[in-house]
Amino acid sequence: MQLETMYQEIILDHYRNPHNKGLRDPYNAESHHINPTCGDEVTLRVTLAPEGDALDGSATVKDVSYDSLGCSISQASASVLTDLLIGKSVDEGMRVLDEFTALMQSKGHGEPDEDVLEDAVAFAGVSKYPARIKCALLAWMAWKDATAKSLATEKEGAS
Amino acid sequence: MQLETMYQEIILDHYRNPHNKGLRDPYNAESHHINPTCGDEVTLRVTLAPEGDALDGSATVKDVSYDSLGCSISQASASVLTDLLIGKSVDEGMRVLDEFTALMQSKGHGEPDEDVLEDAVAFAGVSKYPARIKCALLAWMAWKDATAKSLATEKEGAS
Amino acid sequence: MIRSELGLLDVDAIRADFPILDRTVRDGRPLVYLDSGATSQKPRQVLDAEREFYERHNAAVHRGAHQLAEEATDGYETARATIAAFIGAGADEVVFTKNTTEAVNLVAYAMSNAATAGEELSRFRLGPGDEVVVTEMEHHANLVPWQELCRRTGATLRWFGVTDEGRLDLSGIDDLVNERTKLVALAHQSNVLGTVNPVREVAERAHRVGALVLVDAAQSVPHLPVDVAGLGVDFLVFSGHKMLGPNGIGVLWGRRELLAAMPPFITGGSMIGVVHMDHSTWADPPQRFEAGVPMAPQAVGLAAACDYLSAIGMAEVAAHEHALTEYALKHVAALDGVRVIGPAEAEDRGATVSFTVEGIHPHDVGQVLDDRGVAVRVGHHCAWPLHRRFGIVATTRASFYVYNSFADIDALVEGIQAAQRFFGVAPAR
Amino acid sequence: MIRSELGLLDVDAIRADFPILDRTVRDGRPLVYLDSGATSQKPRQVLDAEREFYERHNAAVHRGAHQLAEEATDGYETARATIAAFIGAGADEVVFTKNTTEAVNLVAYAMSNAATAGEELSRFRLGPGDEVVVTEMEHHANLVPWQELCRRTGATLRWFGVTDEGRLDLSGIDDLVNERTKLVALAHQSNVLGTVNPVREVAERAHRVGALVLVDAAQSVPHLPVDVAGLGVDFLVFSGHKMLGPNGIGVLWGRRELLAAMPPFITGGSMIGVVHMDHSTWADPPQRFEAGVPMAPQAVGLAAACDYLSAIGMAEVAAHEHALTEYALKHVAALDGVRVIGPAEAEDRGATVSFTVEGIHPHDVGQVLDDRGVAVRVGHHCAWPLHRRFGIVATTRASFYVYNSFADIDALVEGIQAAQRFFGVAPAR
Ligand SMILES: Cc1ncc(COP(=O)(O)O)c(C=O)c1O
Ligand SMILES: Cc1ncc(COP(=O)(O)O)c(C=O)c1O
Repeated sequence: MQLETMYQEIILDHYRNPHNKGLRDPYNAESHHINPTCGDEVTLRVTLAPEGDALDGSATVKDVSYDSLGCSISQASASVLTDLLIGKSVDEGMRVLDEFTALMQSKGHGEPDEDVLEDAVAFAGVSKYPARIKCALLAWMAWKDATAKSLATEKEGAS
Repeated sequence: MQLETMYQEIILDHYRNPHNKGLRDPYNAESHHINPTCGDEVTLRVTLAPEGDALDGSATVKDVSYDSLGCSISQASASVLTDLLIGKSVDEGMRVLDEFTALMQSKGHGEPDEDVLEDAVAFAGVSKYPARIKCALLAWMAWKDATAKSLATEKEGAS
Repeated sequence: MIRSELGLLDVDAIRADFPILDRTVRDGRPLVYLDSGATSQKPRQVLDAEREFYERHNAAVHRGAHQLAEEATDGYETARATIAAFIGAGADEVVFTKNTTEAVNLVAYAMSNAATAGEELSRFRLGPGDEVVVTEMEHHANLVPWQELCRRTGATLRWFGVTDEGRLDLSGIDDLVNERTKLVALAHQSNVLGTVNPVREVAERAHRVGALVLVDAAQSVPHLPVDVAGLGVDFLVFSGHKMLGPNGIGVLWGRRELLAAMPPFITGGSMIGVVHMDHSTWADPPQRFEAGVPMAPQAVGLAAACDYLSAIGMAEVAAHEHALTEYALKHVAALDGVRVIGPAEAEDRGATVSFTVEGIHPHDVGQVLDDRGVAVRVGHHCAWPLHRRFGIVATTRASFYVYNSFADIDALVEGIQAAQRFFGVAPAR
Repeated sequence: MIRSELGLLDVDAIRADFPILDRTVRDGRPLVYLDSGATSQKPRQVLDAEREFYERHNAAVHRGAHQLAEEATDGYETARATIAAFIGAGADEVVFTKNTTEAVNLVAYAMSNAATAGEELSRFRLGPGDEVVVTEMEHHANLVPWQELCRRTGATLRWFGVTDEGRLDLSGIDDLVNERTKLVALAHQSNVLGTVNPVREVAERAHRVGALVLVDAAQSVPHLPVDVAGLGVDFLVFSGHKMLGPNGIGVLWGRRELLAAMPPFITGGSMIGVVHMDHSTWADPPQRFEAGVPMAPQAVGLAAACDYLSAIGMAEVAAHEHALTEYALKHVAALDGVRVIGPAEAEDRGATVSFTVEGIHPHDVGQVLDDRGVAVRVGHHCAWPLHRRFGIVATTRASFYVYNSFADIDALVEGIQAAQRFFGVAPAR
């Protein structure tokens, strides 16, 4: 029985009791992502707080809220994402995203940095199941997208 | 060496000294056929002489002339065709055509009726080579076509 | 083929022909393959036929005058005749494509090509005011090409709904299929619900108003005796890989006079009459629709698959699957929290059972099953609108074939229960 | 791979991998296969890879969450990466089609689909006043689809001529490729003349006027080292079956940003973003262009073919064929009454030698050769306008590959002489 390598207790906990679920106002940008193979969806909102005058990579991720429909892996990963990213700067968040993406593509051979990924290290087992990687990444892609939109909107506004 | 089963002396003779080659006037109808795999062509003219008042299956094939570009098999078969069909009635000609077509589709197992096919029995060996059957049939299909056109034109004229 | 009790086939004898069914997955679990609706496994006989072609007769067909080319052409055309006979068709009515999807697109693109051509093709022409009718249970392969045809030509797409029981809702047929209808495209058997549609009835209505009818038989030709004449339709399409045959080959069957009148889709070598720099003419069907060097080895493999199925007997295949479906409907639907999407009875229904498990996402159900060696499909199965119709995002689907037995269904049932326990939604017993 | 003298490959070692080359034809004649330009033979390694996929990993790719589906998907995508690397491309730029012909049609139909779509696709749009440029030496597969695209859109087809030596006539290039030109499509290597075209030079001119460039590499990728970046083109197409791979698989390579912007061709499952009854959106490339269950086993087989060729080394393959071409040009062209159609020198020329024999129709030449076990192709080789250009209806074509030797060419030369004797046109010696 290998099930436990994928469904770590941490994952099942986040799945059963998701953090920060439910869309909140106000927000800078929203993005809606769908996994075309299974139809799972996430709508995710990002609120950024500028560090200095401009909204850039130094801005703080003030809030992330989401609504979603999907499997345990996609639900848990959205929940873990909010815990990890809220309070970090955008640049730091992108680093976490890169680390998480690398872990997901590691085919089970990744050595996750627990200092960076915290609870998200529990997803190491998922990387052995290629069909589930998209589930784990769904909310992360939506966060990347919404964050990019937030920064772009700000730029447009400024120009 | 099986070459001789295809290239019977009769075939090579007709190929080297084709009968009735060169287009002649007058004629009832002409048809142009092309073998799309090798580009070989034949243009063939038919002149019919009515037996009674109407031009129908009882009419006599008064003349067949043709011009052609092609391999030994297609050339020889056009030449043999003119020998066989000129002077016969259209109905008789169609019977010869049927017999010849059946021989070509016999995959080398046909038992040709020499009374009907005369020199055309020499093509029995060609039926073993599927890629060459179209060569042997090219002029015959053109004759069928031109004859049908001749009869149709006559009908139109009459109505 | 020897039969055991209950109208079932001798599954052990059949399984011996499928090397892959002997393998294990996930740390030594025997494979229980319940995903034949996606693609079937292939018997040795099919793989041998294809390999024999490559190792003895391989050449470009219809393009050479040497002995190998003759043998390859003969193999290819003999395969066409075998496959045609399998569906009661004439060999000259069978066009090879790479799969069902290409076959549907062939007809859809031929119709848009007709739209820019002369009067002689008016039968296939479509424009604003014209309508194409599909159903809400179509696989994307028999939906998206028609959406695109309508987009290109300005015609309107309409569709039959589906009842709560998972049957085609024919109540509005007289309104839906009317004088403006140019084509009706529908599945013979749904790849999600298992529903076998009353194709003949729909075709009769369509023909009464002068519309053409295309049937997606991707899920019926592998599982039921199908006779194109009896169905009374105009076009029928299916894939080799779902019927024990190789990947990369599919079939478009079309009525002789329609194929003869229809313009080509993919153009290139071997489908031409004459070619000049500034214009070309077309060969007769089926060649007109088979541009380029074809998949001759796959055609030979598919013919071997037809021979394999014919040796079992398609009526016997259908009876076997009927027994499996009854058994599965009984035991799967009986589980607490399990909802079968599709008809509850096995009549006019194929061996495909899709379901949801309360409180567990299909992906997670599938994962637990996979962990136990049971291979099913999860997701929308390329029938997204149908899932939306039932208010769900995805289902878990088990689909059966000649090599499946009651024991496989028992493994499925135990797996669903294991998933319920694992995710803590096991009903109290 | 061991080499013998003269820059040749160790043909005996290679031939041992090709079971079919051991067979005899026509009453026991050893087979001399000189028709690789039509389709190549397949080494054991390729057939084994394909069979291993079917017997161990077969499942529908990108559609399941069970272990077989994972393995099948992995096999398919690993094959894509191998094939991409073989032509110096990124894996996400490689789209699988059934053959070269479909790949050309894909681009041609995507361009007509763009013509009925919105402004964002203007780059691919074509209409009256626009021009598409091809050459007089194209295979029908790279000519007829463009004729049809022009017919559908109202654009104009123009073409490069061919010199008496069988080279592309570039003298009018500045007139021919101009601001109205939307696309230039040309063969990398002619399948009749053997000519290797100056693709880079043509592409530079095309890009200067903003036109796209598609290269038909069906005859170059199997025989020469091809690097898509080095060629400087936008699209490149080829077939698996001509490069030791299986039938039923071909490749469209396209520049990343072009594929990303291009609308789909064949629509259906697995190429979608979302699907509603009345509209759909598309997946990213390469999936956008691969509707339906793909030919995964054939992709795995083609990757094995790439591995086989890479193990020999494509530079070595090219050197081997160059030596064969020089030898063949020398000995065939030296025969009285024989006229080689195509460059007389082996520079910028592949291992395809087409010729006429005075007084004997190519069909008859081919028949005599076949009778001696020598398999060549006769006819217009799907390049009818090119034959017309040279005032001939057909040629006999010998084409060589890694398993051919000087001895095979000797057999060809003796066969031609035998034909001359048989038909009584043997020149007095
Ligand atoms: C130069 C060239 N282009 C295109 C093709 C078409 O390839 P396929 O028939 O595999 O689509 C061929 C071979 O037939 C060819 O030689
Ligand atoms: C009902 C139905 N139609 C069409 C298809 C498409 O078949 P393919 O992917 O082989 O083209 C499928 C299977 O995927 C199907 O189940």
